[in-house]
Order: sequence, then C-alpha cells, then structure tokens
Amino acid sequence: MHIMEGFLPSPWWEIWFAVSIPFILIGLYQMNRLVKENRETLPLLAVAGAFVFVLSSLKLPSVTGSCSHPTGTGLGAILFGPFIASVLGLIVLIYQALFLAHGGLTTLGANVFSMGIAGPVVAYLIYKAGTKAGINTYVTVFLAAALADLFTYVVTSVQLALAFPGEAGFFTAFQAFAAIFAVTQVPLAIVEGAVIALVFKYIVQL
Amino acid sequence: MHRLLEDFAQENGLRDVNPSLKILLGLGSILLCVSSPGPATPLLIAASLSAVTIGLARIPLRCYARLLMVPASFAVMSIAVILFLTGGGAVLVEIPLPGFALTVTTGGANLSLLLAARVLGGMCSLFFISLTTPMTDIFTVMQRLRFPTVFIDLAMLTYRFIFVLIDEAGQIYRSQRMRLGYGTFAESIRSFGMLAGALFLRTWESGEDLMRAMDARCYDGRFGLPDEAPPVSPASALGVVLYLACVAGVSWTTATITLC
Amino acid sequence: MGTILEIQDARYRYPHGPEALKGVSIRIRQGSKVALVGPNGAGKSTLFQLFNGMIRPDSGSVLFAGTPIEYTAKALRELRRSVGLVFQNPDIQIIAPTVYQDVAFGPVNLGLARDAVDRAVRSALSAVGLAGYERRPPHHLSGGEKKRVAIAGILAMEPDVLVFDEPTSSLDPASSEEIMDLLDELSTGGRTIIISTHDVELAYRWADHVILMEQGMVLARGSPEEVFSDHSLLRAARLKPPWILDLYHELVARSIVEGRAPPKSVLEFTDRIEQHVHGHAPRRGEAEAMGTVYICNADTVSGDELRLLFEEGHVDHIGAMGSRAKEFANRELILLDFTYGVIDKCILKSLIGENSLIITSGGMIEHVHRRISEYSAESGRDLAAVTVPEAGALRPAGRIADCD
Amino acid sequence: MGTILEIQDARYRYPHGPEALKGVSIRIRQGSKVALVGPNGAGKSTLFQLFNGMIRPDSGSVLFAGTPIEYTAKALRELRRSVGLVFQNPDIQIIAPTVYQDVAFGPVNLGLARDAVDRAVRSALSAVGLAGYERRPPHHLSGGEKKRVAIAGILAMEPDVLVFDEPTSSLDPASSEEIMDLLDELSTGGRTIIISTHDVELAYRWADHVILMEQGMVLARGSPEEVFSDHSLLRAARLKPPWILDLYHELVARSIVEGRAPPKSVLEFTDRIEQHVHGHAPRRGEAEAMGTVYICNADTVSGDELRLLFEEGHVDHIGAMGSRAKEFANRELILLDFTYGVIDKCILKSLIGENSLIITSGGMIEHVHRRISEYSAESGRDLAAVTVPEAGALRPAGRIADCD
Repeated sequence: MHIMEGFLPSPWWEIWFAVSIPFILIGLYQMNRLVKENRETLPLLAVAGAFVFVLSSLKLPSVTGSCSHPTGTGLGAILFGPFIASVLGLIVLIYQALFLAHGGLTTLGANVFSMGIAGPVVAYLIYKAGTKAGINTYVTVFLAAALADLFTYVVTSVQLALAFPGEAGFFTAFQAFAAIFAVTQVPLAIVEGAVIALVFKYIVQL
Repeated sequence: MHRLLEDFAQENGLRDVNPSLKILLGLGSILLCVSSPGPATPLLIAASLSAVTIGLARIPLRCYARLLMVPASFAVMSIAVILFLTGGGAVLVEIPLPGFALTVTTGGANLSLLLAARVLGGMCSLFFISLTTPMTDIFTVMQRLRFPTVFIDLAMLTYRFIFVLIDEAGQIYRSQRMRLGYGTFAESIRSFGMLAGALFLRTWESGEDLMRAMDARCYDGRFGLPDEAPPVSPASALGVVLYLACVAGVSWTTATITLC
Repeated sequence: MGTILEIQDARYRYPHGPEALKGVSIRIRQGSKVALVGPNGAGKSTLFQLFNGMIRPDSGSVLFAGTPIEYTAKALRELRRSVGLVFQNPDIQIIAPTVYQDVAFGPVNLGLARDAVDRAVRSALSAVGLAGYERRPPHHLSGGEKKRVAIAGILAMEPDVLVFDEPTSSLDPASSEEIMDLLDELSTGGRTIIISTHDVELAYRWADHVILMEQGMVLARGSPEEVFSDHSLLRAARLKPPWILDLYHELVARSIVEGRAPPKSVLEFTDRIEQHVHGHAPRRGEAEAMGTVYICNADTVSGDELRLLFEEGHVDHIGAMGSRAKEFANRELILLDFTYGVIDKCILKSLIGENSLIITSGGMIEHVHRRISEYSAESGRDLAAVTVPEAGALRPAGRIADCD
Repeated sequence: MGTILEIQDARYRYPHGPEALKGVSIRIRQGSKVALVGPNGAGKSTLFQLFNGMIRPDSGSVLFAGTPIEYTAKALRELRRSVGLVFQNPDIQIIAPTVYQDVAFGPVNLGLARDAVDRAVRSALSAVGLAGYERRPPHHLSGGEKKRVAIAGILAMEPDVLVFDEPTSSLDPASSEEIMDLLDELSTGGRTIIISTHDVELAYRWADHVILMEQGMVLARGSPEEVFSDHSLLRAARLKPPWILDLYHELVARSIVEGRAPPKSVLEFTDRIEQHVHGHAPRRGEAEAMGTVYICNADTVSGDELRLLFEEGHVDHIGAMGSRAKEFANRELILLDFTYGVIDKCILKSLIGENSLIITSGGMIEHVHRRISEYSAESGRDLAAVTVPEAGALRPAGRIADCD
C-alpha cells in the first residue's frame, strides 16, 4: 500500500525521510563494499530489483490493487541483508512512482520505511523463526509473505494516524485507518502469501 | 500489460527541454503543494501543470484522465477517514449509527479538501515529471547531482531489465491465457504463482547472462557516461522560476481561504 | 471441405501503437496446410491473436466454423480450446516445473477429471515423441524438445486448428525437419495447420496455401508456386524467392527448361532438367533394376520382424517418419539413416537400385504410398513400394537378386 | 597473413555437465571469414567462449596472435578488447538504458577519455547505420536494430577479431542479408570475422573457410565447397547440404553438368547449365547490348549528382550496399530497388540490357569492381562497371540508346 504524492504534510514526510535515510546510507556503504569485492553482485541485485518491480506491476488476480513488494524485498533481505534490501526497495519505489503512478516522491521516505525496511525485516524474521521451529516450509513462506504484507499495511496506517490523529487521538485514528484499509489489504495479503508459497514450491521443484 | 508512463515520456512534446529544468519545475511544484496551507495553490498547480502536460507535452487527454484514477481508491478511503475523524468547528453533517454517530465538522471538511487538493496537485506534478522526462534523462540529472555511483549504476541496470522482464512476463501471461489459465479464482492464483515462478527462473538466468555480457565487454566497475543534456534556454528557465515564484505568492496570499 | 476460420476486413491498432492490421480478409479451409508468410512486423503475430480471440479487431469480424466469435469469457474459452496457438519461443510457453505439469496445464484448466487429464497428457506426449519425459524439468531440454513440449501442451486440449508462430525459428536443420514432419503428421489427422514464417523455402515446400503479408495487409494468396513466382510481390514483402523457383525462372527465361509447373524438390528439378537435356522423361533401361521402398507400420511391426528383413539383406537404408516411428526405432536400437526428407531420399536411392525401408505409422503409410505412386506416374519410372510385413511381401523383394 | 587465433587440443567440461569440447584444434588466419558450422549443442558457443577467455580449457591451450592466453584479469580485458564477441540474443548483450550509453560501455571500461569515447561511439554507430539513435532506449528498437546496437557495442572497442554467435538467428531474410552485408563490410577493413551458424546456405555463400563441428569435435575443415560436398560428414553433423550443391551433385551424377568447381549462386549455376546445354559459355550477340553497372561512393557523391544521373534516364535500378550507403539513400530520399544480394541482382539486370546503380562506400567499391570483372572473366561476357561521377563516366552509358 503506497502513500501517494501530496498526502503527507510537513513535518511528517521529512521525518520519514530522516528515519529511512540511515538505512539507505548503510545499505549503500555495504553495497559499495560488496560490489568491489565481487563484481557479480551488481547484476544480481539489478535483476532482483527488476523482478520485484515487474511482479508488483502485475495485477494480482481478482483483487483490486497490485501486489505490493515487501516479500520481494524480503527475499532480497534474506539474500543480501536488510540494509541492501532497503536500497533495492528505494529503487523499486522510485520506478513505481514514476512509471506506474504508485506512491510519490515526498512520500518516498515513508514508503521506503514501510515497504523497504519494516516489511522485509518481518518477512526475514518469520522465515528464520519458522525454519528454526521446523514448521512446514510452505506454511512458513506463506506466513512470512502474508504477515510481511499485513505488517506493511499496519505501518502505513501508523504513518497516516501520526500525521492525521484528528480529535480522537492517535489510537482511534490508527484503528480507523487500519479498519478501512483492511477491506483491500487483508485479502491481498492472503493472496500474496499463497502466490509466494506457490512460487517457492515451483522453485523447489526445479 | 498496460503501458508505462515512461513510454509516453520517450516521445513527448517536451522531450528536448533540459531535464534539470523539468525536474525543478515538477519537484518545486510538489513542495509548494505539500507546504501550501490552503487548497487554492495545489488546485492552481494541478490545473496549470495538467495544461502543460496535455498541451505542450501532447499527452493524450484520455490517457491522462485514466492516470488520475490510479490513486483514486487510496485517496477516497483515506480522505474519508480524515473527514470523519477530524474535528473542530461547527458540525455540518451527522450520520447516526447504532452506538455512535459519524460527524463531519468544518474542520474535517477543510482538512479533507486541502488534502484532496494537495494529492491532486502533487500527482499532477509527479505526472508532469514522469510524462515529460524519460528515466534515461533523470539518470543524467542524478549524475550531475553526484548521487552515489553504485546507486545510479544499479538503477540503470534495473531499468534495463525491467523492460526485458516485463516483455517476458507479458508473453508468459498471454500464453497462459491461451491455455485457459486464470479461469476461476483458484486457477488464477495457481496461474499467477506459475507465472511468478517462471519469471523468477528467467530472472535468475538473465542475471547470469548479464554477468557474462558485462565481462565480455571488458567490465571494470565503470558504467556509461552521462548523456549530454539539451541546453537550458534562458527563456524557459526564466519561465519556470517566474511560475514557481507566482505560485508561491498565491500560496502566501490565499493561505487563509477555507471551504467554510 | 468447408471454411473453418475466416477473417473479414479486420483492422486492429495496438493501444497507443501503430495500426497492425489494415483491413485483412482471409479464409482458411478445414484440413488445409496454410503458411502465412511475411517479414517481421508484417502483422502475422497480430493476426494469429485474432484467431483465438486474444485480441478483438477494432472493426471487421472473425468467424470460427461459420459463426462470428463472441467475446464472452465462456465462448473464448471454448474457442481457445479449438484453436491452439504455439508460440515462437517455447521458453515463454513452457511455464510449469515439469514436462507433465506443463502439458497438463490446459486440460486441468478445462476442468477435466484427473484420469482424463492423465490420458490427454500421455497421448499428447506420445504424439510428439516425448513419452517418458514426464518428470523432466523443461529447462534442461534441448531446443527441439522444448518445442515439442510446447506443442504437446496445446495438443493436450485436442484443438481442431493448430497455429504455429515461426515453428522452426532457432532450431537447427535436423530439429526443424523433425518439427515439420510432426506438423505433417498432425495434419494427416484432419487437423487444420497454420504456420507463420519468414522462411520462404519452408513455406514453399510445406504449404498447400500461402498468404503473403506485409505492413498489416494481405499482398497475395494462392498456391505457393503462384505466390512465390511473383518477384515484385516478394520484393514488396522484403523476401527472397525460394532458391528452387529462382533458379527455375532463370532457366525458363533462358529456355533451358519448360515453363510448366515449377518443381518442388531437388529430385523433381533434376528430372526436369534431365528431361530437357535428353529430350524425354528420364527412363532407365529395363536391365537397370530399380530398388524397392519397403514401408512398415511402427504400431504393428515387431523389432524381430524387421531384423529378419535386415538380415536377409533386403534393406540398404532405413528411414523413420514421424515421432512414433522414431521412438520405435530408438527402442528397438535400429540405426536410422534418414530422419527427415525421408520419402525423397528413399526414391533417390531406388533410382540407383538400392532398397530402403521407411518406418512410419498411422495415416502416414498411405501418404508414403501416394507420394511414391505420384512420382512413378510423373516420372514414368516404375517404383515399387511394398508394405511389410505382409503375406508374401518379402518374396518380390528378392527380384533384385534375380535381376543382378 | 598469419594465424591470429589458435586452439590446440582443447577440452572443456561444464561444471556438473557433459564434456562440451573433446579435443578441438583449430587455427584462424588473420583477415579470414570463417564459419563454424554444426547443429545446436555441437560445442560452437563453448568454443567461442574459449576465444575471448570467458572459459578456460581443462586441457589444451588457446593462443592469440601466437601467444598463449594468460588468465589474469588484466590480460583478459586486453584479450576481450581484441576479440569481440557478439551474442546470439542482443537482449542479453545490451546493458545500458540508452543506445549511446550501451555502445559507450566498452570504451568507458577501457578507460578512454570522454572525447575518445564519444568518437568511438559515433563511429561505431555510423558503421552499423544507426547514427541518430543515440538517445533511444533499447526496448524501443526492432530485432534487427538491437542486433546492430549489440554489434556497435563491440565495434566501439575496435577489436581485431569479431566473433558472431548465430548472427542471423530470428531475423527475417531482409534483416539477415543486411547483417551479412555489414559483416562483409567489416571484413573488408582487414578484420577477422568468425561466425557460428547452423545455416549451411549462409555459410556456403559467405565463408572462405568452414569448420564443421559435432559433439564437441571438429569433423572437417576446409573450403565450403569441400566440406559441404561430403554428404556423409554432413549427415554425421545432422545438417543438410546447401541446396545449390545438392542439385549440382545430382546433375553431375547424371552428367548434365561438369564436375568442375561447384557454383556459388543462382547466377553462376544458370550459366553452368546453359553452358552445358548450349555447349559454350553463354554469350549474347553483339547486337544484344548489355547494361552498365554504375557504382558510386556514398561518402563523396552528392544527392544532386545522382539525381542528375536518374533524370538523364541512365539508371533503371538502384541498389545500396552497406549501412553508410543505405543511410545516404535514406537521407537523400532515394528509393532503393535492391538492398541485399545487390551485386548479383545488378549483374542479372545487366544481362538483360538494363542499367543499374550501386551506392556503396569505402573498400566495398573495389569489391564490387572485382566481383563484376571476375564474373566477366568467368562467363566470357563483357560487363561494364563504371564508377560515377567521374569525368566522362556518363558518356558511355549512352550506348544503350545507340544500340536500340
């Protein structure tokens, strides 16, 4: 779920940039080192980014809205670590804003935090925990993907509620945003979880 | 497969205007929108930049209208929340519901209007950038602005592969439709999973191919040079600065105007 | 036979793109072998997508079996089952992780029961000669095998019309010939086969009807001989004439051969030139014995019966036509001399007094007999074609020994 | 000229894969046009990767200009600058977001200064006929154009050896011919050109040396006529002989033509058959005037000079060879009749008394003259080839009018 251009007022869009930029900077630093050590990293990162973009630009079946991409970057987080994944997330979000009109430029900071950092970290943690606990791999993958999606939307609701607490205060606002977006986001998360589990099954079969 | 905004940008009427100038105009407008205290400024920006995009950049009106619908569902839902949540001022409408009542106050109405205007103005500014300035030109600007090289290189490679993969995804999708994929909801999920899986495989192969291609072409950690950007014409530069100044002026003078 | 597919004055413009079809009308007879020929970008692929309703014409209409296509989800599903489209690049068409799952994709979507799916998959795989490949992952197959899997995936839906976009593109010559053999085999079952190609040689040899396209329009339609003899048309379509026609027309222009019907193969061409040079249909003296072409049915013959034939020294060359026959030869460890262009090669061997055996199956047996007797009639040379093993079939073969 | 590339008894096995090269030794002379012919999977692409050090043989050695390749990063970069490899699929080779940036990729990584990069890019783009395409994104180009960009990307590094993997794969005939024309053009500059292909027709016409491969081994090497005349070799490599050789050998077997050197083109073949039939080299009577082939240099001629030529009615057909010439014709709005196979087509026109003009550039002018005088010498017919505009060049063209 992308926050669109113009929606976040000052100082919130600046604040979310301030929160995300350290991750991006660490990611860039790590990436620089990685690319110097092993030149094959750059093409791999590039195709991974392109894959995430293309997947997110395809409409998921029977659900309005597109496949969001925390699971894509989640995969990036498993492969390259969360910081580099946040750089991938940033690039994908820029292309989504410019090519598809999903999201915006002043809201990049907030969107990078929810989709490029928070979501992937959750996916990463659940995947690790599930594998350690010996839960069925497909179930783990389903949970990681679906919950990362849900968490992303929770974070977005928090971001909106912080910016627009209204009279009733942050918690009521959060409940309101979370409730109304649940209509689209909960089915989306389930579908995405199922799809990603299928993809995983597909890849395992090879 | 829908067409990307980028495809319009490649052949728009303002293709040969200096990209830095176009980005300055777009970003400046966005900043004016989000910092505008009243709805008049964003609406003015929306109207003027739409006119420029349709009139000068010659983007078909129908496509432009359809683009404006992209953010509509998000905007409607979130603005609805804000409309009912935000208080202050007189009560305009009250919808009684079991247990509680939804109220719309002037404060809520004003904030909602302001947000709707900002979103419209912001999106029109964003569309102005993405419909008039191809990504290839934006790379040039990034290079000028000394963005980290590794970031630009990665963005460029990603850009190239987006189009390779999008083409393949479209073909795979068509071939699935041909074999009656996406018939029912369950089938859709299954078909989509296969598509994503097949695409993942192709992605992986593309990555390996790309490594070989770069090696075969003497890759030594350097990427392409920035293209020469078209020169900034003094008249258009003056125009952009004047426009932004005027809008800022309007923003300052209309700050107190509200809906009710 | 009637018209199965018809397109009436169809126009189509891609969204925001150029006009890809500028008023195209064509008519495809049931059971025919049609080649759509033109350079890249002529509109061939766009036309193909009209055939099974992947795109809808801006104006004009598309008729299947005499009825205009309805663009409802249900009608389109039915249509796509009946008109199967095989893409140029099998990598795009093959999506599942195993061959079995990929071929099953269509039948499963058709809602067939599990065992019906299984039957459909096995029979499609056997038709393309890939029985036993079920569990292989497609990306480890060769180019020709991938193409076969893609074809099987369509065949499994049992379509009436098979449409192939550039069936031989990026295949090597042997794989190409095998795919074209397969197309011939599929066509003998009464199916309508349409291919698009920019390979005029292929279209000239294979098709019985050619449609020449360029820039979204039909430039010409007719028999391959007619269409490809018009150089100015071909030039307009940025194509070269088939070499055999090119040389033929040069020779006609210099009155070295007669301007009757153009030849279709090296064999025919040689005969025509010899006829002109020697003033008569080339006929070897009676003393010069001709070889026999034995034909056997891969579905009914046993390996031992054939080995008997070889041991008795009746057979000098062995060829197999069609995928079932090749599978059979493989299984029985029979070394094949010819795997493509089999009939012509065996005729050439007969002419120099050598015997050959063609292993094939089903309707192709008749096809071989017909082809050989046609050649006999045309050339005035009496070629023997014998189906084995049949009562007494091996006896007359002995006559070579007698004549020598 | 000396040997530029040499491979001595190279063996290579892919990790976890089959042995792709089983002791291959080849030697490539500087400035030659070599075709590596074989079916898919014969090891052609693997061999190509040995050429520029993309893979290292398990045993055996690779020599460039007499020196064994060193597998250090620095030496490899130097080697890859000298031996440019153009992949089969241009989508894989094109890396950057614009044509300019993509072609600049090699030069930039070679550490050239900005203006040297610029010169290299412009000259490479002009050599492939894509000047003016600098700012286009690759995904908006046609297949043929992408191929040219891929070639320009390699050319910009100014390699001595150009290696093309299946240069014409999935291009339509006209685009293929244009790419092969480009290869000829590049070869006249003294570069060594190596192609891999399974298209024997192409290899037969184009190459001056053929290496036949199958299953990781070299089956034969030699002139195309030699290699492709050996049917058993070709069969072992699952290839068909070029049609022209096939027909030729049939005719020789029936003693309709003499078994001298096999013909290379339809033109030559017609002459040979006519010679046999009429018992002498075909020579038209003096009264039958032959047309003239005008040749002009696209780099020096002006559009007005040419238009003068057309207006005076000297020219019936116009052809352009090479990308600079085609660019020129495009710019000057000259409608072209021939864009490929130009020389042969113009000779054929001359034989029927029509004049033609060939627009070309650089070393190709000599090539045209040589080809026409060779034909004159072989056929015994006196064809006029005149470079225009030169003093008095237009005068003799009037003779057609006199003769009529």
